Amino acid sequence: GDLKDVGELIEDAKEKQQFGLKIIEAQEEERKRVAREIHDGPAQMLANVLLRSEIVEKVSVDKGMEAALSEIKDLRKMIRTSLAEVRRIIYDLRPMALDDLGLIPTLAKYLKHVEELTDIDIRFTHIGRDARLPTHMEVALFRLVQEAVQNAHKHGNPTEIHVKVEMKPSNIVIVVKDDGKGFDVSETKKEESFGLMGMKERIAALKGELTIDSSPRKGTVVLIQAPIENAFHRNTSSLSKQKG
Amino acid sequence: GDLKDVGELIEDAKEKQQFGLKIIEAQEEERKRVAREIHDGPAQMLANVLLRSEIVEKVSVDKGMEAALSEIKDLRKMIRTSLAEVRRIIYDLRPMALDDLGLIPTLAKYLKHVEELTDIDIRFTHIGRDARLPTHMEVALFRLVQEAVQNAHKHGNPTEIHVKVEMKPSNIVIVVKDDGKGFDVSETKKEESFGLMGMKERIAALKGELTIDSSPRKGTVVLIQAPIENAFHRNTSSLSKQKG
Amino acid sequence: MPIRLLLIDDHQLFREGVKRILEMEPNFEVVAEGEDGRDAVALVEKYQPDVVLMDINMPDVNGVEATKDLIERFPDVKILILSIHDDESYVTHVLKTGASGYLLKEMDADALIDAVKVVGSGGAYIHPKVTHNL
Ligand SMILES: Nc1ncnc2c1ncn2[C@@H]1O[C@H](COP(=O)(O)OP(=O)(O)OP(=O)(O)O)[C@@H](O)[C@H]1O
Ligand SMILES: Nc1ncnc2c1ncn2[C@@H]1O[C@H](COP(=O)(O)OP(=O)(O)OP(=O)(O)O)[C@@H](O)[C@H]1O
Ligand SMILES: [K+]
Ligand SMILES: [Mg+2]
Ligand SMILES: [Mg+2]
Ligand SMILES: [Mg+2]
Repeated sequence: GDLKDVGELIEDAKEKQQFGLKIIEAQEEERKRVAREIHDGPAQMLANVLLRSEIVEKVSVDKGMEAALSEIKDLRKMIRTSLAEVRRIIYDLRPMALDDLGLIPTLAKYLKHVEELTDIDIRFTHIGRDARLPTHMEVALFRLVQEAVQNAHKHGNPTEIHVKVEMKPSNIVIVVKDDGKGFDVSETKKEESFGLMGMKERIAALKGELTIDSSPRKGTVVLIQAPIENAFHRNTSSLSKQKG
Repeated sequence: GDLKDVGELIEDAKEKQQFGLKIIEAQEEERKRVAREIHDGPAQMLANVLLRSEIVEKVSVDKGMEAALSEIKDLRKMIRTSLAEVRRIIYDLRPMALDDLGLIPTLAKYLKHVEELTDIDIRFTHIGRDARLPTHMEVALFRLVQEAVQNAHKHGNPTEIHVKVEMKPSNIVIVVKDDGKGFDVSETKKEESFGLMGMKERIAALKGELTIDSSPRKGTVVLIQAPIENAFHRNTSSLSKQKG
Repeated sequence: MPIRLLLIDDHQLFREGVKRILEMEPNFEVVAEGEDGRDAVALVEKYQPDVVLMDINMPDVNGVEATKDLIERFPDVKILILSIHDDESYVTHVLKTGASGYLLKEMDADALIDAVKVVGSGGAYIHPKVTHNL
C-alpha cells in the first residue's frame, strides 16, 4: 500500500484501540449506575417495607385496628412503588419484550415512551412482516434505532422523528428521520463519536449497511439495512412452527 | 512503513474490531442476565408480596389482628429473602465496597468469597498503605485481579492462589500466583483471548505494566504494576482535606 | 434525660420510618435529620446529639468518611451505622474507624431500639446476623 493507505491504517488501528477502551469504560459506568440504582431503589425500598411492617405491629398494639389498617395501606403503596421501580430498571437494562414479543412491538413501545418523555412527535410506521429474527439481530437493530433516536433528541432539537421499518423476506430496512438541526457528518471527530462508532460496529456484525445523510439545518436521515439470513424462519404467529 | 508493518497494522485493527464487538456482545449478555435475574427474583417476589399484603387486610377483618400480624411475619421472611438476592445482584455487577471502602477491603472480601465457593486455598497479603486511589484505578485493578483469579480457577486447577498487593507512595504492585497447570503464553490465540486482551487494555489505560510468566506444569504468575500519580492524594481519614 | 438522636441517611422515606419507630420510645428524641456526611458534621456541631444513626452510601460524603471526621472532632459522640451491606468487610472497616455499632437496615424495631440504648450508654452493638459472619 502507498503512504496514504498506511496513514489511514494507523488511524484506523488507533481508533479501534480507543474504541475498545471506551466500551470497557462505558460498561463499568453502566455497571456502577445499575448497581447504584438497585441499591438506592429496590434495596432501600425492601428495607423500608420491613421497617413499616414493624410499625404496623406497634401501631396495632398502641392505637388499635383502625390505625393498623391505615398503616397496611401505606405499606401496600410502598410495595407498589418499589415494584414499578424494579420494572423500570429491568426495562432500561433490556426491554424484555425484545425476547418475549420481538422487534416491532418493542420499538413501538420504546418510541411511545420517548414521545411521552419529550416534546417530540414520534411517528412509527411498520410495513411488511412482523417476523421474529435471530436474537442478536433483534437486539442490534433495537440498539441502532435507540442510538439514532437518542442522537436526534440529544443533538437535533427536532419537532418530529419518523421511524419506518420495512421487513421484507430477505432483508430489513429501517429509516430514522428527524427534522432537527442536522450536522456535518464528515466533520464529526472520530475519537469523540463513540455512539456512531458503536452503530458501525453493530451494523458490521450484521453484515448490513448504515448511511447517515445530514447537513446543518436540513435534519438527519439514518438509513439502516441488514440482510435476513434465508435459513432463518422463526415466525411469531405460530408456536408449532417454532417448536418444530 | 514496510509491508510487514502494514500487515501487522491490519491484523491489529482486525483484532481490536473483534475485541470491540466482543465487549458489546458481552455487555448485552450481561444486561440480559441481570434483567432476567431481577425479573425472576426480586420482581416476582415483590409482586407476590403485594398480592399477599392484600390478603393481610382481609385476614385482619375476617380473623382479627393476631392472624393479620402473623401474615405480616411471613411477608417479612419473603422480603428478607429478596433483599439477600438483591444484594447478590448488586455485588456481581460491581462490589459497592469498591466505592465505599476502597480496593484492599474489596479484594479481601472477593478472595474470601472465591475461597468459599471453590476448593482453592487463597492467601491474600497486603503490604504498605491502604490509601484510596482514583476510582477508575481502583476499578481497573479490581477487574485485573478478578480476571487473573478467574483464569487460575477456570484453567489452572491450582491448589493455591496467592494474591499479594504492595501499595507504595508512587506505585502499586500486585502479584497473582497460582500453582496450577500453567500454559504457554506465546501460544494463546489472540482471537480467543478476550480476557487477556481486556487485561492489556486496562493496564495500558493505567500506563502500567502487565507481565504473565507461565509454562506448562509450572503454574502461573501474573504481575501487575501501575504508577500512582503524584498529584493524587485522596486520604480516607479526613473530610476537611477533601473539602479544602 | 432523654437520648438525643441525629439521623443521617439520603433516603427520606427510610428516615421517616426509623424516626417513627424511635419516637414511639418515651426516652428517645430525634433532634435533627440530614442526608449526607457533610450534614452530619454540621448538625453534630449544632445539636450535640448523643447518638448519630449513620447511613454508609450517600451521594457526596459517605458515612465512613463522615464517621472518621466526627470521631476526630467530637470524641464523645456515639455513632451507630445503619447499612444495607452485610459484608464483614464493611463491619470491620467501619468499627475500625470508630463507630460504636453496626446495624443492618433490615433490622426489626426491637433491635433498633436496643442498639440505640446500648450505643447511647457507651457500649458496642453489632447486628446479630453479621456477628456470625465475623
Ligand atoms: N440526529 C442528529 N442531529 C444532530 N446532530 C447529530 C445527530 N446525530 C449525531 N449528531 C452529531 O454527531 C455527534 C456524534 O454522535 P455520537 O452518537 O457518536 O456521539 P454523542 O451522541 O455525542 O455521544 P454518545 O452517543 O457517546 O452518548 C454528536 O455529538 C452530534 O454533534
Ligand atoms: N492461570 C492460568 N492457568 C492456566 N491457563 C491459563 C491461565 N490464564 C490463562 N490461561 C490460558 O490462556 C487462555 C486465554 O485466557 P483468557 O482469559 O484470555 O480467555 P478465557 O479465560 O479462556 O476466556 P474469557 O476470559 O474470555 O472468559 C485460556 O483459555 C487458558 O488456556
Ligand atoms: K448503605
Ligand atoms: Mg450518541
Ligand atoms: Mg479469562
Ligand atoms: Mg444511602
